[in-house]
Amino acid sequence: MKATRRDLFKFAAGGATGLLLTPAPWRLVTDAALWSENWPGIPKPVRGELRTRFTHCALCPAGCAVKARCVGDQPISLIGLPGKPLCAFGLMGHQLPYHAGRVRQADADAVRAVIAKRAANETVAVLDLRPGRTASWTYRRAMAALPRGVYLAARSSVPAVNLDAVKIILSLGVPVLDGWGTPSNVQQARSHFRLIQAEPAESRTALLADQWLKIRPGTELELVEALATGRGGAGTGLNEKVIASVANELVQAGALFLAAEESPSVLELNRKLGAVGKTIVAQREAPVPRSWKPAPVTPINSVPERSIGVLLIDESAADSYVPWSKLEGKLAPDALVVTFASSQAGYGRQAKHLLPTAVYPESTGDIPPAIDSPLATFRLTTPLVAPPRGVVNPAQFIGGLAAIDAADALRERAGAIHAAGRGSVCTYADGRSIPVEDIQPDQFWKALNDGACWIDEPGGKLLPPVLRASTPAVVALNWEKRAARGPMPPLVSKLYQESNLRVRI
Amino acid sequence: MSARSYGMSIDIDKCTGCGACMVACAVENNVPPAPEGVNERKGITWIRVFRLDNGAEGVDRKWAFLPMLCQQCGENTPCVSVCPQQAVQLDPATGIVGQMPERCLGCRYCMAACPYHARYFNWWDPSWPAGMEKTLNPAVAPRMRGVVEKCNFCHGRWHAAKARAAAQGRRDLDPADYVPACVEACPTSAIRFGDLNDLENAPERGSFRLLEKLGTGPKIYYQTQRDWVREIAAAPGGTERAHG
Amino acid sequence: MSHRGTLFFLAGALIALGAGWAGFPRVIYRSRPQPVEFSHKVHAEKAGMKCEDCHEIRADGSFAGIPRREKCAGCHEAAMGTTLAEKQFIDGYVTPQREVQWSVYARQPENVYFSHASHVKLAHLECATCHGDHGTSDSLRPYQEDRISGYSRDIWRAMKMNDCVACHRSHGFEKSCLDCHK
Amino acid sequence: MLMFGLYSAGLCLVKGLNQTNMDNRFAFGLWIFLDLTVIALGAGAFFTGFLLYILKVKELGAVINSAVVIGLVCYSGAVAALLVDVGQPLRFWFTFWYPNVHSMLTEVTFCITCYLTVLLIEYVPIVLRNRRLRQVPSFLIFEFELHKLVYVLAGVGTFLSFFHQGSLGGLFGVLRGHPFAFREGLAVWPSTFFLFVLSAAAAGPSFILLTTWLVSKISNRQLVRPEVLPLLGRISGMLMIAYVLAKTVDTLIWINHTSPGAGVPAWQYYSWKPFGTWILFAEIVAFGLIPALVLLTPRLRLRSNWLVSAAALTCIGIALNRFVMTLQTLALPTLSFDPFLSYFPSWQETGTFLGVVGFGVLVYSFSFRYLNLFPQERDLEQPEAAPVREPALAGRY
Repeated sequence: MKATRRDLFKFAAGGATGLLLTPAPWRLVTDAALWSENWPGIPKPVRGELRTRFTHCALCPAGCAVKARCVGDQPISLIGLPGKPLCAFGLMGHQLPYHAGRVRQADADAVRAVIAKRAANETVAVLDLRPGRTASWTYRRAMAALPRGVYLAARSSVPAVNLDAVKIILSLGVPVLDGWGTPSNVQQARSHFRLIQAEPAESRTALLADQWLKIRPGTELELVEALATGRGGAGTGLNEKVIASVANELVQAGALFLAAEESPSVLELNRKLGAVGKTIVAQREAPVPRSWKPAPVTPINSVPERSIGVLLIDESAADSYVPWSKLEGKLAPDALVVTFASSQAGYGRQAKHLLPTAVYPESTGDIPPAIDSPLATFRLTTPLVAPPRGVVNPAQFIGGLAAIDAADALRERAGAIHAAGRGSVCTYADGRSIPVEDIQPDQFWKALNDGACWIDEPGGKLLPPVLRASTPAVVALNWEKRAARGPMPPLVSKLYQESNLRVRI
Repeated sequence: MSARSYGMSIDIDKCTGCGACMVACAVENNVPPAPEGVNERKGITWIRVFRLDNGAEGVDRKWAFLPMLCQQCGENTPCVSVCPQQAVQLDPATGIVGQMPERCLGCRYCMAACPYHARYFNWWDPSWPAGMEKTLNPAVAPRMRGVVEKCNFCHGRWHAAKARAAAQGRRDLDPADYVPACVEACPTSAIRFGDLNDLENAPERGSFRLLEKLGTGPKIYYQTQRDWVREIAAAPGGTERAHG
Repeated sequence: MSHRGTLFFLAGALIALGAGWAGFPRVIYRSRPQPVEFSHKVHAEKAGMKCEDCHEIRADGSFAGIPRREKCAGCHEAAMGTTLAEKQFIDGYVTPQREVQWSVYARQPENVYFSHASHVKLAHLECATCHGDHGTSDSLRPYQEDRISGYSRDIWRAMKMNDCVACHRSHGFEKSCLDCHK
Repeated sequence: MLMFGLYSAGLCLVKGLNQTNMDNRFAFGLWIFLDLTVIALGAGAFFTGFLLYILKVKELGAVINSAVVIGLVCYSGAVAALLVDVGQPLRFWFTFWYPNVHSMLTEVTFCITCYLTVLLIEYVPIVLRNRRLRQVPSFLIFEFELHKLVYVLAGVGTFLSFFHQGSLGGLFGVLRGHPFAFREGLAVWPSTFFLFVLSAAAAGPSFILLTTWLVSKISNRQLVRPEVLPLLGRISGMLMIAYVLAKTVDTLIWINHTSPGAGVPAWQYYSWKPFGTWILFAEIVAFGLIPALVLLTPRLRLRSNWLVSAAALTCIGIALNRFVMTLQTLALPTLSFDPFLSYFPSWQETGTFLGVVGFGVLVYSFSFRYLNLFPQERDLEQPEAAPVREPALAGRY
């Protein structure tokens, strides 16, 4: 006999009923829901033992102490020390290595060969965007060793500001409260200085300043002239009364500091108002080995036009930059420009070769004393994660050009500091501060690597800085400008994109 | 273990709008960076700093920054009662309003219910740049697409603190054991956190709460010496002053 | 006619029942053997070790879980016994310094926060309370994973949320989801 | 249209809801608004059933089948849209497994699912009247049995839909966080609960009236006896007037008491363009009172164009009310420093909904073609039905 269609229906019906009495359908429904908990694309955080490690933040010259919470060896979050907090960007530092726009590969050897060939009979110049590091010394030694080496620093003179003495600050567009100096210092000093911000844009510093002079773009220097001479200033868009009152305030204030991008007239006014030597003092550097023979710091303006054959730019740590227009003229027609950077955003556009560098917190190096620290300091950035293969260490690369082995430069300098026997070393793990003469050189070195800071002893009077008034306008990088010029940690989207908190200026 | 009622007191005058709290929060709680072209309306920021101004022009113009997070409403909490499947809970032991992503249906009714817009929906699959998932915090589970999430006072830290205490044989937590990421990160310590039942954490005189009149009993208290700030912050219903 | 109908109906029902009860569990779970043969029994009895000797709770209250290679190598740097399993382990992992890729039977979902510390140190639970006789088993059974949800079958045996809730409830510890979820 | 709908819905399901223009402020968008509207309009099904079977208003037998189909179409459509709307459709059953009894949404989900099944069962006899199926004896018996049930069903259906229509209103009435929507409760439900029931009941008949009229125009056949439509109109009118009164009272209480109690003077809501007070006026008077009066005036009611336009106004009025409750509620800022936002649906959203509409039209027109939606039609001995032209019907919503 043959099954009719109706029988099939019945069969199916029976099947359905039967199936309902088994776990299968219910389990499938449950599993589908569970699957939605970890369907593809949801990462699983790595579990492991939590450890704490210390280093210094290399994102800006403040070089804040960093306490890293790590799973195994991988940092998962950064935090400052008690009373010495990190800024928003420092808190994201550990994500910088994973920035999407990062350059990873380049044929360093080929570039080295080319440079070596040209270095024989052409002028080689190094542009250092964060002077005062041990790496900077390596550059200067290398340039001294090369037949025609020139060492250019973004800032020809690095003055320090004695915030304790400051009573009033007139800032010409300098992000005093947002990426300038050491956050904790500025925070503490803020209570006893008055801040007048002259800036066209509605920056955070402008918002938080005691007074905001909303001047027309590019009229900073006109304002300075007006303040100095008591005449003019109409171009700034401010009325005379305001300018006069500000000028008056500046004169009245016992100790003031005029923050601005380097320019002759600003320095002049600073001298005139008596800031120099009182609040603007000479930056002190940590001792260096006597054997190091550095090339002098050449102001960019005094470099002859079209003279540079090979220009090497170290962008790996940049606090400020020289506008390309200022550099272009100095280059020989067929000049070779090589930049050391982690992304194309900076000089990468103009350079012929871009050699990828490690980024914080992969990089090993030291941070020069912050602009608001009149005392010499020595702080290492010890890498928290291993840099990817194929990155170049600029100091060792450039040192290599002059047959200088810079691999141990940091340790040599630490040795020199220890030999000088001044100052003390503060270790972060236990918060203790030990005079240098009380510990052995290798202990000193170990302490520095495990997270410690060497600070010179306060003694000695603050010397007035050596100021050269002949450098081009160097642009200080506030966080907005940094975001535009270099890679930023992916999570800055929270600040710039997913909220109205910060706006790119 | 005594029942606690965790809350915050935020000094608006101390806030400099640096955004450290927002970043620290995202790092701690595995909030992914924004996908392409996301704006502030679809982004996820458990704590968000708003910029207020007094609406005046020229020299009289004044600004203030106001950190905004889940207000952890303690009385007839709007989001708890509306959730159709108990994915939102007011924990009686801690007073924390919890959100259970693995239970959430994604109906977004709770978001409509929240007067503070402190709840965020995962419009996208969570995604981090290649390699960055190594930096995720193991104490917090990444959320999947299509669910709602919000501030829970860094509950992962609460768990960790409990475990640490348990390892030492303690059932109860000391105040120092448990501090949310934003509080820890705030450079000016404008945000203070603690058990509102403890006297030292009792809100100061003159502190106010946002939209108090709604009767939702928020546990985030704000202080300011500036009258115009208080006036704006405390006033409900958008005023013409509000700018996008 | 109607007879035949019922016949067909029953046939369908029976087949479905069979498939659902017998066939389905085989299909839904993916089964894989553990990389190394390991006997808790031997370690517990011969070596007289206790659970916490290898599965320790760290000072910060987190649970170390399955010991890493170094820990095993502490004793098994060289062969202690004559078993093939040990030899394979030493040759395969200790000498070449490879980590063993164990599959964790009791691995809870990512959104669960389970503190061994509070259950062992405060509530004084025996390991066996949740892990059963695992500590005295002589061999490791193959690890079974749900093909769809990707979770271990053992969670479904003894460590479902309901099991946790039941116990918490009976001790009056049931406060909120966030007690155990993250 | 259906294809396009499926495509957009697919996008939303596969790529996630980032395909929509909804955001953290506009957690609800086009879909919820239209779901509410559609369900309100679908209410005709339960209310006609209620009148016919419980109150024994025999004349309505003429449209009951059509009403049921419309109800089915509206509800199934709404549910489909909802499944796309939620972020995790796979977890829909959590609501039944771990229900939160305090949530209006739970109530809605339960009632709607149950009522959908009821509608399906009510739909079966209509299907069974199909001539070809009638040849199967066992189906005939089944249908007969079912017929005894129909009163029960009507009762249950009425009960269920009464509740979820209400809960839908409750959805927003309970939003303490939005003083604009928040209403004090009678018993456990906010006033909007009852307002929604009433308005839905009022709009339902009007919508049936509209569709019947539309279908008869398109298929140019007389489907029901001439007195049926005015009757529907009258019912709708009476309910509408009741609704308008209730709504007015509620609004007054809200303006003078509820809203100020929450710290917001009511005028503030209407200080945001484009939502001026005109919207309140339109909702209550232009699209509430006026049509109600028209429907209640016998002379006007008997003129088909007056009747129809009044019915149309009623439906629009209800839609407007739902729009205000959903979207305006979310658009209005609650904190003083957050902005007034506006929202426009993305094509995926619109597409998905058009798909739902298309599905509805399809089901309805097929039922019309093959099933006997209007029993009186045959008594009015009309020629055999001509196949309905799809697009012509498409403009129904």
